[in-house]
Amino acid sequence: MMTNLILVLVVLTNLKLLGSSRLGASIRVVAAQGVMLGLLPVLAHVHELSLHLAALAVGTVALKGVVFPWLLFRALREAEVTREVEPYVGYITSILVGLAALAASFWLGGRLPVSTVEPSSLLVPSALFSILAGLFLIVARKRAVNQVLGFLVLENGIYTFGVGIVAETPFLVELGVLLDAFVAVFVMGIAVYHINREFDHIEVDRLDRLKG
Amino acid sequence: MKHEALLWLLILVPAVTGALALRLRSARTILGAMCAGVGISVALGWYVAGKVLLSGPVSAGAEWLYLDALSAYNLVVMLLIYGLSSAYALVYFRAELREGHLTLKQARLFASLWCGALAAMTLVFISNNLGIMWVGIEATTLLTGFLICVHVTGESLEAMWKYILICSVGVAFAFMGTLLVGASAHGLGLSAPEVLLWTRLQAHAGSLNPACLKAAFIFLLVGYGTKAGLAPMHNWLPDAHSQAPAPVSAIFSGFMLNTALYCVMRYVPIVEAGTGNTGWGLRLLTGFGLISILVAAAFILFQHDLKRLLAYHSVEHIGIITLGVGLGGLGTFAALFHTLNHSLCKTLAFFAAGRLGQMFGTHDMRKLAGVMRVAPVWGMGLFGSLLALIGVAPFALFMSELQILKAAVDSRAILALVLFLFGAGVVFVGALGHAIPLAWGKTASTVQPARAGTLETLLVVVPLVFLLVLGLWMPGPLQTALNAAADVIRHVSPALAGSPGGIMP
Amino acid sequence: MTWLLFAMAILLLGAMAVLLMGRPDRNVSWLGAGSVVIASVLGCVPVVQVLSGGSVEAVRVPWPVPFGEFFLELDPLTAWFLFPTLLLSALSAIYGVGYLRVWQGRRSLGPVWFYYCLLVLGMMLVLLARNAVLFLIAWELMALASFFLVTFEHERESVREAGWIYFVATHLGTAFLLAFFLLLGRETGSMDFTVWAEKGVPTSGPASILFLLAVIGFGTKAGFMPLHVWLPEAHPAAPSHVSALMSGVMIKTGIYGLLRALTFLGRPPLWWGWGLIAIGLSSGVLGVLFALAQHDLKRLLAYHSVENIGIITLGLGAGLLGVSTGSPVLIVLGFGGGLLHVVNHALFKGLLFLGAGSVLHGTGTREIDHLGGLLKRMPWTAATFLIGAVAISGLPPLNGFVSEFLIFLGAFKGGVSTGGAIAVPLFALVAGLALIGGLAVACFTKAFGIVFLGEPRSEHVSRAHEADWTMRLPMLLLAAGCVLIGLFAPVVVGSLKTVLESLTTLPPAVVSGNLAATTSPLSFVVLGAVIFLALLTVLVLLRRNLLARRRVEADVTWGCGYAQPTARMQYTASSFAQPLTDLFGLLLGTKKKITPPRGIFPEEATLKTVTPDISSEEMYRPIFERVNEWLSQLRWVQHGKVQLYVLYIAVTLIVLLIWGLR
Amino acid sequence: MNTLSFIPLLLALTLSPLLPGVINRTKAFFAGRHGQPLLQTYFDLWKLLKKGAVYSRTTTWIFRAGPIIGLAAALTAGMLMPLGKCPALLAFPADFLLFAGLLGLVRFFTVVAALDTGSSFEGMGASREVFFSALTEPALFIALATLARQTGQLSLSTMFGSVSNAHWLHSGPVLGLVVLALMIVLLAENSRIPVDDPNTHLELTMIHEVMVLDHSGPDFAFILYTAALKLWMLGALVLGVVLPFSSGNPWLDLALALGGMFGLAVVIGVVESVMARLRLLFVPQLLIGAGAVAAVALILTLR
Repeated sequence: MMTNLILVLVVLTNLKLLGSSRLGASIRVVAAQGVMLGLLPVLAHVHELSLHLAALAVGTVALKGVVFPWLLFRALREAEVTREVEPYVGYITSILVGLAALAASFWLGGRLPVSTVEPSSLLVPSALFSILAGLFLIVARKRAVNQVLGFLVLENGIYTFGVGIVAETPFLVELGVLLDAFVAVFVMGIAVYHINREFDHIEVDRLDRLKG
Repeated sequence: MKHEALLWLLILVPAVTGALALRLRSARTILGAMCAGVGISVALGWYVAGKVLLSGPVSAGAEWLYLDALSAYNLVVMLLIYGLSSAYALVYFRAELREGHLTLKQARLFASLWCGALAAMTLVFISNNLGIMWVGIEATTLLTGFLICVHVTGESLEAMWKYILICSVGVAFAFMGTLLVGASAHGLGLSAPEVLLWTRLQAHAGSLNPACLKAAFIFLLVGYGTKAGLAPMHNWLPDAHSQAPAPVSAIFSGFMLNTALYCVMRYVPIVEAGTGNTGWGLRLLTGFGLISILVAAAFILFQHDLKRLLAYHSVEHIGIITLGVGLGGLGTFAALFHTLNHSLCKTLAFFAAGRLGQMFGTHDMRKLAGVMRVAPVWGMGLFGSLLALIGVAPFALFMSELQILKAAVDSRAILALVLFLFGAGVVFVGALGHAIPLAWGKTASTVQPARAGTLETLLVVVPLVFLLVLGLWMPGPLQTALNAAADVIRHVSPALAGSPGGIMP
Repeated sequence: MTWLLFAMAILLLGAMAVLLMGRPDRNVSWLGAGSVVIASVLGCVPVVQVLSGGSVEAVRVPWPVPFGEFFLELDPLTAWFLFPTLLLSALSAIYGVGYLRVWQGRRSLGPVWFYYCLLVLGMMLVLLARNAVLFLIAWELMALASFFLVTFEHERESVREAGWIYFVATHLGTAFLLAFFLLLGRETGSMDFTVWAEKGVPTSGPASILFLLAVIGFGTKAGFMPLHVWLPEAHPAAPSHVSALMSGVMIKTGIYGLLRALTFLGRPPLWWGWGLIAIGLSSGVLGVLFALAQHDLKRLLAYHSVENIGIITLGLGAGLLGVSTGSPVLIVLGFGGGLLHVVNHALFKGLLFLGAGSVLHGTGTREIDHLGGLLKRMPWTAATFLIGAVAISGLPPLNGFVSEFLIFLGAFKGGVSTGGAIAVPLFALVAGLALIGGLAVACFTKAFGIVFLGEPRSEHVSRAHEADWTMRLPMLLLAAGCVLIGLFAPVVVGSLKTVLESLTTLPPAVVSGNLAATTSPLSFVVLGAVIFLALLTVLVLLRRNLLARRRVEADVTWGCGYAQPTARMQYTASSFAQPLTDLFGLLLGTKKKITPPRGIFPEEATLKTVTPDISSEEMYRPIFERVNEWLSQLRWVQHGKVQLYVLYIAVTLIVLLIWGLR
Repeated sequence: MNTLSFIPLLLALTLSPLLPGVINRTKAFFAGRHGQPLLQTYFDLWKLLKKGAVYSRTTTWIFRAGPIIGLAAALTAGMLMPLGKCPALLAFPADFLLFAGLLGLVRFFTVVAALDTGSSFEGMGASREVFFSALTEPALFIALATLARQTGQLSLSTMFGSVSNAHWLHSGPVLGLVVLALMIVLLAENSRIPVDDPNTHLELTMIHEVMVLDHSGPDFAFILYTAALKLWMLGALVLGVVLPFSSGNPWLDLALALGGMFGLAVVIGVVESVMARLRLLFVPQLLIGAGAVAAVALILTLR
């Protein structure tokens, strides 16, 4: 029950991301999404709540809800930008695409016979949808920050899938994954910082000196 | 017990060296320490791998660490490349130190990341848990990211950004695939620590959920394929290779790509068995291989930047290796052989490209000409490796490609044969057209000839001789090793097991 | 066989030695040439043994390479090709000592001799190998070594270009051979020539595809007409002694390979013979026509190699027709003529290239129109070149006539008796060969006449000097060879017996019978030749007596009343060939640049003609350009926008997912 | 070989210089002149053999060797050519190949000797010589191939021996075409009208004559004799096809052949009188035409 609620919220947040041009807002949305997903495993296995699940939840919330936003906001401050410059795909169109992607992910989810721990017809589709939405953000936006966000959403999608399906994923693996996600964002943050200092802009589409 | 310790050491030694590097005071000592650390792990790794290749797999840490023929073989090659590249790094950076291009900070950064990357790659090879294997790959990506911009410039930053972003996305897919594999094992009653263990999965491969497995393999192939530089996911590769310092490029195309490809190979037997040995996954591999060869051919034809040219050669050869694995049977054997040949040859090429680039101050082949006269040793290295790369006999690459072709013909994959020959032909035409002026063209008067030291000469001669010898004579041990490694990929399914790939009866 | 192994070992050692020795170049040359000569002498022992009916045990050593085996065998066919190879290798090596002396000090000669030894080694291995992998390695070794020899003067842009064309051509040819061997391997489940020869390909199998693959693959090396583009580039670029070796024997490995391949492919359908004859005609006629249009001496000779390969192919084609119709006459005379022409061409083309080399060496130019009157300055070169020229024109009493006689005779014998399907191609062969002969005379009267006779056309000639003995000796020996084969034709043809027996499946009696039917007219030919020489001496004496007691004056050439004839007024190569090149202008596409004389007292008038190769202009260039365009379409893929890179990945993923889960 | 087979050679050696005389007389007759004596060629030869020689400083031994080699080759070729039904001294399968080869040798050395002088005129003549002969060669061979196919024989002597009325009756047109082709070959090879005009003295139009401008004395005698022999032999070639019938008596056949030979000379004379020399541009067409004619004949026999 709770799971489905969260999943629906995840879907909605994704659509919101597709529609919003203000980077600050997007970062907050992603943060919120992170927190919800952090809670997901706990809610998914309320009955056999174990230490490692709890730890995992805490870690996730801390990272996705606190650290990442902080990193990104710092990047924003460095670059003194607040909004996305005119993107490749307009916001209305983006949302429409998003809906199409949602449909697609439901279709795919249907074809994908995975038996979830906590049976929920929404789980796989919403996970896939997050992945697609993340990809879309990366492809359709120009600000580097937006691409980091897209990457995070993608991560979230996979994470959803992970906690929802393979409850028995070894703790070590989870930890490694979290760590990697963290480092990834960290690295990207630094990259954004460098890029901004080198080019005094963070518009990725202007990074096209290397071609051919 | 002894092996356990060794396996742990394999990761610890480079990690510690990396940490140590951050403490040291002078660039030279740092580089020295780095080489020492790498040297030790090479020795360790070869020892363990040798044991494995002679007397079967070893595992440690409740089976989380596992080394079988396939991983051992890859480990050996990887360490060989790493050793060579570290030695070369000395040569390369000594020149930069002379011109004061390398600050202490940069040296520390480089050394620590270099060792860290080694640790991460080793982790990939020795971990039995597919999740940890993935962690290793991701770690490699992130650590090497900074290696690209040891010298921070606009281009190097751009390259790094593309590299990080694209590879992260790709590798994220790979994780999705890993999860799906785990999901496909659902209901087999594997306990939490076991579910992602390769050995376990492989034991139950027959009874995994096919649909799930297919989806998983697609995610894995696209994901790891991105890291391995298979077209059309290869676009980050030329940028990263051309911007990174030569030793890093050497490692990149010398073995990081193969590491990612190794992960795919790991899944091949599971997927094949899971999908009823219909060759479903193999067809995918063949397709990607051919596309990569053709795309690379197109870009090699029109390339002007030497390092980008080499990068596209990597795409081509990764494609060839993938094709080989996809053809199965003898092809697998040949693909693994080709891995060794290509890595050796490509590292040599990048060594030469790096040094010559330092001498000429450019990698633009319209200016970089007549290297045979300017620097005979490195010139020979570059020309030789280029000839080898385009498949001129009697270099070893000709041999492995010949066997892959044979595999294609024997499995009646005539289309593959034709496309491969066409692609290779285009590559030959294009690359030779670049190589001849490179070797003998008219040199700008500003460039002054440079003598090559003993170490440099060794770095050129050793790989070349190695390639020549392997082209004319395959030692028995190598052959058994290759067969053992290949059997890991193909033994599961009779459909895969083609001709043994040994000496003709 | 031990002899041959010794020979190869010596070559290998020699190669290593010259590479390590470095300076002084003089000794390097002698070391390299010496090892080649010794190797050749050693190698000739078993060759002669086999050709005279003996046999030599094969060598089978396991070779730890997948599907490889170090399997060498010396059967008569191999021996027949090996003989000219060794001979010419040795002679060209001796020549090279003198020829390369110019570069001493300017350039380390070690590498040249290193690759020279490797080239000889490679050719020997190609001819001896009985295992596909070994053959391919040897084949590539040969290509690689010759590539480095062709690019010897790599300072020159044109040479680098030539090297590129050569290596690309030969490598693309190899690609077809790879397909050929691998397909054969699949059909028979072995990579062993002997197995292939025994099993052969079931006629149901892809025999015809294999035949085509072999023709293209080996034809590229041999220089069949549309595939010949590399010859006119590579031969002029290479040092002359190397050109001699490449044109004399290396391209014959292509013929050898084709013959070898035919022994694997079982009973040929009729159209194979037609195909070979068609190829032979086009190569022969077009080859000699293009040669006629050249005024670069070595380029001219290169095109003549194409022509002679054409003649050889005509022989093979006739033989093949014989095989498919079971007519021993055609088999024996066709293959026999072709094989004999292989040797003859090796002799006189080697000789001519060496001669051209001495001219280049002495005058520093290959441009025929800048030469003239060289006979006075280099009498030896001129005399030997003349012999070569007469021989290659297929005139009695020299060797060129003998092999063409065989082919002609075969065609006539076959054509007189058989039905149209066989007779038509055979008579086409006759007509074509006749035309080739006539044009060859035109071409070599031009080459010899303009280069060596008349008055010098430029100051290049004034520097000219006769080559030293290291360069003269090989030419003399080769010239002697041309004469001897001409005079001992029946013996030589008789020695084809063993070869033909091993090549074809005919019973010895049949072979020898048909050969006898050939040697008897040949003995008449020889008789004629002897009479001719006798008459010649008689007439010489007669003339001497007649002139002895009379006044013999020297004066200027009769200019039809014109008092001051100058050297510039002489006919040039271009003007000499002009009528023919005009007549066949459609095929040749000669480009003229003319500034006609103007006014009453014209200041200057010039004519410049270039004859680019038709197939490289009309065929390969377009193909390459098309492929270029087509592939360059792909380049937008790498436009530098990271978003789109990610898009590719996403699309790939989604498409595959939909495909995989559908 | 019986004594008889020496006869054709002897006749060729002795009577060949008579042919030009006959031709000239015929032309003179048509022109209404008295004309030069029949034996003019003999006189010329005799005179030249007695003369000294003048050589150009440009020339070398090639120039001196040319005529000798030419004559030697021509004489050897003479041994291969039968006369009518009377077989040649040397008769063996495909002897015509040697015959053609020897004529080629004559040509080769005439040409290089001409080039040796470095004179532009002789160069021009040489160029044309090789040009035309390259075109006549195929015609000659196709014609011979047709004959071989018709008679099933491979030696000139046997070919001519077996050409019979039957052949002419059975496949007259074929033989007719062959004769035509051979006739053109003869005219071209001996540089007669319509291909070349032996007694013009405008160098620019000449082919054979211009090549030998510089030769003098015995050399020139050799050349004249060679030319006469060539004419005789090619005449015999045509004759062999034209004369189908053989009376049993060889001597009669010989007489007949001789008559035929001089008849042929007369015909040539007539042709030269009634025709004009073709413009050089049209000569190739004529020669290729000859080849075509022969080819038609061949195709007719093959069908």
